[in-house]
Amino acid sequence: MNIDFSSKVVEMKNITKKFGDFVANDNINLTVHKGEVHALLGENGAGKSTLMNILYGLYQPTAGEIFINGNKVDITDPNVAIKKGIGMVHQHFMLVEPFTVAENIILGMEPTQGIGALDMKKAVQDVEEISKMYGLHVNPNDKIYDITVGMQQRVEILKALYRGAEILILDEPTAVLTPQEIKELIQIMRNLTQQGKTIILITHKLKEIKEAADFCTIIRRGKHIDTVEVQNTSTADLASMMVGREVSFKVEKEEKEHGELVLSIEDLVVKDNRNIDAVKGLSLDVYAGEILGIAGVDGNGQSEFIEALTGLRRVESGKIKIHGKDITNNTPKEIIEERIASIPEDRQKRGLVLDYTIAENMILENYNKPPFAKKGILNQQAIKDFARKLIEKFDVRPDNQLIKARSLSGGNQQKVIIAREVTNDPEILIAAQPTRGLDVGAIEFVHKSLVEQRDKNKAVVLVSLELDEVMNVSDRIAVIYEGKIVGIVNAKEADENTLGLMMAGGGTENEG
Amino acid sequence: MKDKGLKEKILHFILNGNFGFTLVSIILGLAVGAIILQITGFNAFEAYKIMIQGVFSRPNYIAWTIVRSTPIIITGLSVAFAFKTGLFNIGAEGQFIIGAITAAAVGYFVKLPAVLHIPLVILAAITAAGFWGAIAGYLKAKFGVHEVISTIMLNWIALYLNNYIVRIEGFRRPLNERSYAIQQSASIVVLEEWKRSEAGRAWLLNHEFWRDVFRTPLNLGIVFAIVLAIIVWFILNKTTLGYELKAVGYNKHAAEYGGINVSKSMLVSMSIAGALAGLAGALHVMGDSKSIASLAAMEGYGFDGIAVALIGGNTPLGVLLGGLLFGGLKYGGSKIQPTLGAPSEVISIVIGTIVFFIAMPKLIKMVMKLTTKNRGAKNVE
Amino acid sequence: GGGTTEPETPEETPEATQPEAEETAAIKMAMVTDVGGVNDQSFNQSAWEGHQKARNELGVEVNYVESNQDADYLPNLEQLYDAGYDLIWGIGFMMGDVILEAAEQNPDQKYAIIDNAYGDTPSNLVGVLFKAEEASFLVGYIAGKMTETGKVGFVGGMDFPVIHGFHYGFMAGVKHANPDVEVLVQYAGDFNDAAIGKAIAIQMYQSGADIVFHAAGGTGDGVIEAAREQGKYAIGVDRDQNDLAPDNVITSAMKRVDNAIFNIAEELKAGNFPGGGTVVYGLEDGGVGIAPTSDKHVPADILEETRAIEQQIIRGEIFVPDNEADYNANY
Amino acid sequence: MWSSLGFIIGTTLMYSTPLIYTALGGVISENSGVVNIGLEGMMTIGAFVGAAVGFYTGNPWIAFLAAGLASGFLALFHAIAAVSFGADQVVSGIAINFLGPGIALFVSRLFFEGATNTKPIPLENKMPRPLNGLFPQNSFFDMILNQYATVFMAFALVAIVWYLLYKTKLGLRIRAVGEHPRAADTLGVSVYKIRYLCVVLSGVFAGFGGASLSLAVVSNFRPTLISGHGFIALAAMIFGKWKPQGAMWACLLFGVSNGLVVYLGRPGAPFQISQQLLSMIPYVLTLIILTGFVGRASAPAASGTPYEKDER
Ligand SMILES: Nc1ncnc2c1ncn2[C@@H]1O[C@H](COP(=O)(O)OP(=O)(O)OP(=O)(O)O)[C@@H](O)[C@H]1O
Ligand SMILES: Nc1ncnc2c1ncn2[C@@H]1O[C@H](COP(=O)(O)OP(=O)(O)OP(=O)(O)O)[C@@H](O)[C@H]1O
Ligand SMILES: [Mg+2]
Ligand SMILES: [Mg+2]
Repeated sequence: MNIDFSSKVVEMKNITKKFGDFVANDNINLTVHKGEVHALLGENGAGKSTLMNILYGLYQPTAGEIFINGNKVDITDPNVAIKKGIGMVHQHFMLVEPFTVAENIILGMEPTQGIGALDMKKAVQDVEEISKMYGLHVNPNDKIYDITVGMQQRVEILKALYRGAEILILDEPTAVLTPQEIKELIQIMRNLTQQGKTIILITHKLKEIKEAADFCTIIRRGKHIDTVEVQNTSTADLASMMVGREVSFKVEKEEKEHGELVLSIEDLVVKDNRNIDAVKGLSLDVYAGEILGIAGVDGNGQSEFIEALTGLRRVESGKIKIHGKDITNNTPKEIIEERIASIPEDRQKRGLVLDYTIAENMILENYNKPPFAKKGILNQQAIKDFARKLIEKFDVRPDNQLIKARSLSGGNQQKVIIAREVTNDPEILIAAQPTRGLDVGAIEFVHKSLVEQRDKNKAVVLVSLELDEVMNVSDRIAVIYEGKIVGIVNAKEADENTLGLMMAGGGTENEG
Repeated sequence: MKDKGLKEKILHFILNGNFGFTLVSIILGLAVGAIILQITGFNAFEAYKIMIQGVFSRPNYIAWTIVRSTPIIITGLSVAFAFKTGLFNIGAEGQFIIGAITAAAVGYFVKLPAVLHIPLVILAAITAAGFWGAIAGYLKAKFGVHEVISTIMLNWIALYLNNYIVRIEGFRRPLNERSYAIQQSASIVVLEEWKRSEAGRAWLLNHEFWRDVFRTPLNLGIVFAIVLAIIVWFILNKTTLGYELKAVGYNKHAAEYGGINVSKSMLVSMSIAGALAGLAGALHVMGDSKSIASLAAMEGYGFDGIAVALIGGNTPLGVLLGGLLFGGLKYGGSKIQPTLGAPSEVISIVIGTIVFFIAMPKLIKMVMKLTTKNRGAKNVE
Repeated sequence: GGGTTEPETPEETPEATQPEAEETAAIKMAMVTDVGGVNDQSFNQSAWEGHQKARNELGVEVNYVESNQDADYLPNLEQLYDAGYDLIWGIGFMMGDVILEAAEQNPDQKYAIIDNAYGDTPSNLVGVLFKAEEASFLVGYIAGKMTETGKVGFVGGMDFPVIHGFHYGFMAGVKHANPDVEVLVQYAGDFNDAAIGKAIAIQMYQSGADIVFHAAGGTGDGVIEAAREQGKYAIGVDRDQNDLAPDNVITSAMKRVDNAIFNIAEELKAGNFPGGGTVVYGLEDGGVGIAPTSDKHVPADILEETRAIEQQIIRGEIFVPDNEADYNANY
Repeated sequence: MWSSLGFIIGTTLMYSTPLIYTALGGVISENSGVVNIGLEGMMTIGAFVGAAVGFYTGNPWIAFLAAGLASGFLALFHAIAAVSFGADQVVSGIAINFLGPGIALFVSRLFFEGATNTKPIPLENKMPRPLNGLFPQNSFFDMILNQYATVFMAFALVAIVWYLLYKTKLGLRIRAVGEHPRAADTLGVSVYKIRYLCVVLSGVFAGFGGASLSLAVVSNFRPTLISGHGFIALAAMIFGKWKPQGAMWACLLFGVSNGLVVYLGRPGAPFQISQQLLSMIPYVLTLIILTGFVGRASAPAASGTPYEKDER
């Protein structure tokens, strides 16, 4: 370890932050030493991001003091934080999509020549230099929308380092990464601490904390619960401190033989937004009563595949059949009629009309069917009753069907979608990244819902970038690589290493 | 105590509802107008007195205000409807013109009894203007053409089309730049024939109130406007169509995912918006102008409709009230020039200021908080 | 805007004096402008100048209301009716319908309209027409005489009958001066687009025209601008437009709306309101004419000839067409 | 042949110039994330102030600058609403469109004896024509190049705005603020300052656009001088995909079709089309070209959304 216990780089004392009447941070203390990786653990909405936004100057604390390297500081805005050597990688990336990597990194501290002319040559050189120095390889001239999420994260880290950050805050950095990328990130963090940097890491993933962090501060409902040394604390202890009760990690499911062939996909070819083939001859069979997990590194055609399957994207060639019936290039409506339900990967973009109420969102696919509508006239009462029932059944909070989906937390938004999709009683349920950004409690719920569907003899397709999730939940695992299924294995026989290899393109072509 | 609770509730409604913001905006707008008048040497108090009297003091003034408000209420509904479904209809101006052309033509060339003629004229006008609106919807859905550009272009095309059609021989009145007037059977002016008849004149001579009212082309347009407001409200809030259109407006990706045909929705939405604005034009012809004229410039019914929609917070009831306010300001405002010599442009400034403040609920909220706080402090003392 | 002083008005009436004396029973007169507004530097403004002259010289109480839309006309007329004026003017033929309607509804109220005539005029209404073609003929004659290139131009605002009077009167005047002169004619389709007026005029000058006459409102601003830029000649319309380009506007075909209004105010005061018919103003009564500033640019001999022609027209010795058919039949 | 071409090019330049200034205003405002529907109103103020100051001072440059300042001042109100108070930018822009003409006409009445038309500026006090007299009058090059200074400056401004947006530090920040204001904010770039600057600049440019009509195309202001030009410029900005050079091409397209209208309607043209139908050409042409437009235009991602720090 590189920790220098004699130097407290960050001390946050008695931080309280109120949003109106709501107390997001309630008298929190945090001490971080030079060279350590300090994890912040807590459920969704516990107040972790808020605390870090205060440290970075985005929010002002209602009460409390902050010391950096022993000096009391008043961090009025990010500029001050940057000057004090604090860098932050936000939960939602702060990258300008149409800009290049280099442009994003230098923004706000641009090298110039003459009066305000950008010196892009120097910018590129600088970026190349620091990227070499920290082993974070990027291509400075790539546009952000052309690079993978993992790459984007590197850009975020480089942004902080370019500003000379000594203290690096990473807010849920692994939520969107592949296992390989997570490994790389952990390695990067080690490199950084070796060079004397200090890292504050926010995450829900206990495994990562165990792997990467030295200390862990647990926050629950805005309150500081404890700060522990990670080595001496078990995952189960961390989990129960976080949620305040015991949680189970294993997905409970019974052995089950799958039923008849429901969905078959032959030689599917689909183009992406840039008109390049993203799915390149994908073939796959899915049976009733099974969860088929699709594992793969982000950007291997998963999104395009799902969109084609749900009618949102044109199929160039190949066939999609349900019970032998060809539904290739049917409209989304027709596909919904075939009782294919899907939990979209981007819940705010596809899954919800954020300005509609919970009730209105609950009927998104059935608004024109009885009992919700008759002859084009909506039946408000039926809609309300239906929504109230689902809210109760799926424990959506707050339990008011008339509030807008926009004001729900991410986890509750996801519950609304799942409630809607599952209640449609689908033949096939396609779940894309259904637990992204959720806390363990919520994840547990989602997984249970998927297994329930399988047990009702439905076909479930689970697409996830989290290998753990795929391995835990699925019955069979198909690995997608460069727009093709490169291998299918039974989940029981699968091991992380072989799957990881296949996901990286080193797979065998044998069918499982 | 109870009383206070109620008071607080009302205060809460005014402070937090859009209604309160709008009210404050209107007051601020009028205040700015007053300041400008006062600075430039006119008696603002007098000016507003004239305006208010000019709108309310006689039955025919009220009738005029209604007549002048009718078209902009309906174009306001058109704009508000499009707004609600995520589209910005700058094209109400052109759709109004198309509706007016069609109404003038069908009203003049077709000869039918009124019970058939009026519906036919209306149907023709909303079809034509709906089609005109649909062009923008189609271009957006099919080619991704921003509706702001396409409707601006279509406005001008409609204007020149109007001037072309007015001049067609057989339609144009000889030696004039107007079309022939529509047949009496297509008129929606209330009791038009009767009030011109001997008997009507005789009766009206003895009934001053009604004589006053019937001097104006008071027409059924306002009834249509109210019914349309209800229909728009109903479509938006009570029907699956409204559900679809609003879903597309709020989030077309989610709508598409939910099985809604996004392209079709845009088309439908723009058609309805177009039909509404076209109906405004038709009713204007049937109830007021009776014919169309060559246009040297845009008349502004569509642009005023945008302001009305915004003042009305894009809600049907709001648009109704906003249209009456706007119509009243314009009609009453035209009276300050002859009596006071004050430039009537001050009305544009007042309207602009109202809209400007309506854009800033945040500022209004701050202002209101400040004033209520002060009042609260005073109460304590 | 043009000043309110009109020193060289031809028909200064001798008895028009001491407004204070008549204060007891002042006559009231007001007008409704068309959408151009009272300061349009055109006939609305001229009409208002007529009112002002009536105020100054006859002690008439005057006022105006401006219209912004077609639909404003009727309520504006009503507003003046309510305010109790002896005579209400509608300025411009676009008001033809509504003023007739108002006159029928209010038989006790006197109305008058500029630029419009009716087949059957109610006795409380008078239509006032101008023989714009006569003034246009004169400026056409001047153009025909003064052109050095043998080409002149006419720019119309919109293709209207009212504009046709200017158009064919001008053409006839040019031909009368010199049958070999070619007249380029183009309509702008717009009364407000100065840029298009300028472009059209430039095109005419480029193709050899050296004098361009316009009857195009705001579009005409562009025509005069083109003349300034190109150092060529332009002819103004409605009022004396020499102030817009003193070196280039050689003359203007004036429509003396002010005189007409003043005349009718006089008659009204004298109790001779000419209701129930149409009054036509032409060269004879100073209702139309060429601009007083014409002598700045037009050589004295040509101006002399023009005066002679003016007399010929008044005497009916020269026929002046105001539409295509009449023009084709006679020229 | 040559003279026809020269005429069309010359007319195109005359017609496009006011639109180019104004469209550039739209470009700069929208690139910073603020929609500006108020261009029409800003242009009107510019046209009036240009003509009025030109008349009273006799100096076109002072007049031109004054027009920019006056419009910039009006734009400041849009900025206050849109930037500081999180206003709905469309609404506030519409307000500007009522305020601009209202104020212009009101003030005009105060300064021009109750008239809404200003008095004309003598030719020698108008914008200069730098190349005047260099070529024989109405020769090909004269028709193309003998233009007012405003024309040349418009094209220079296209280059300047392009350079500013894509080659400077400020431009990078402007675009960042327009695309992802929060990202810019977290890097210490002041979203508010940049947006204020851009909105006010857009007013200044729109004011130049108006003044380039009232100080060069003609030499006076009248209420109908700006009749839809601002909206056409807005359309051109969208058509040009929010880029300065794109907006310029769109304005030129509009100008050339207006040139064609005049050219095709000339006396002695081989075919006679109704003037009303001819007048539609620019608008119809724009629509047709838009449909054949490959690749959909996309606005700066944050355009139209107010930026609010979580607390204020
Ligand atoms: N800007 C805001 N104003 C008011 N309330 C907010 C705001 N942002 C979030 N909230 C409230 O905070 C709650 C949690 O929001 P948040 O987005 O932080 O969820 P979260 O804790 O990240 O949940 P998840 O992990 O499920 O996404 C929501 O119920 C919402 O009502
Ligand atoms: N801007 C805001 N306005 C009002 N409430 C807020 C705001 N931001 C956060 N909150 C509240 O503060 C709580 C803590 O939010 P925060 O984003 O810090 O949670 P978190 O621990 O980061 O959650 P997650 O793990 O989901 O990211 C939320 O539940 C929400 O209710
Ligand atoms: Mg969250
Ligand atoms: Mg968080």
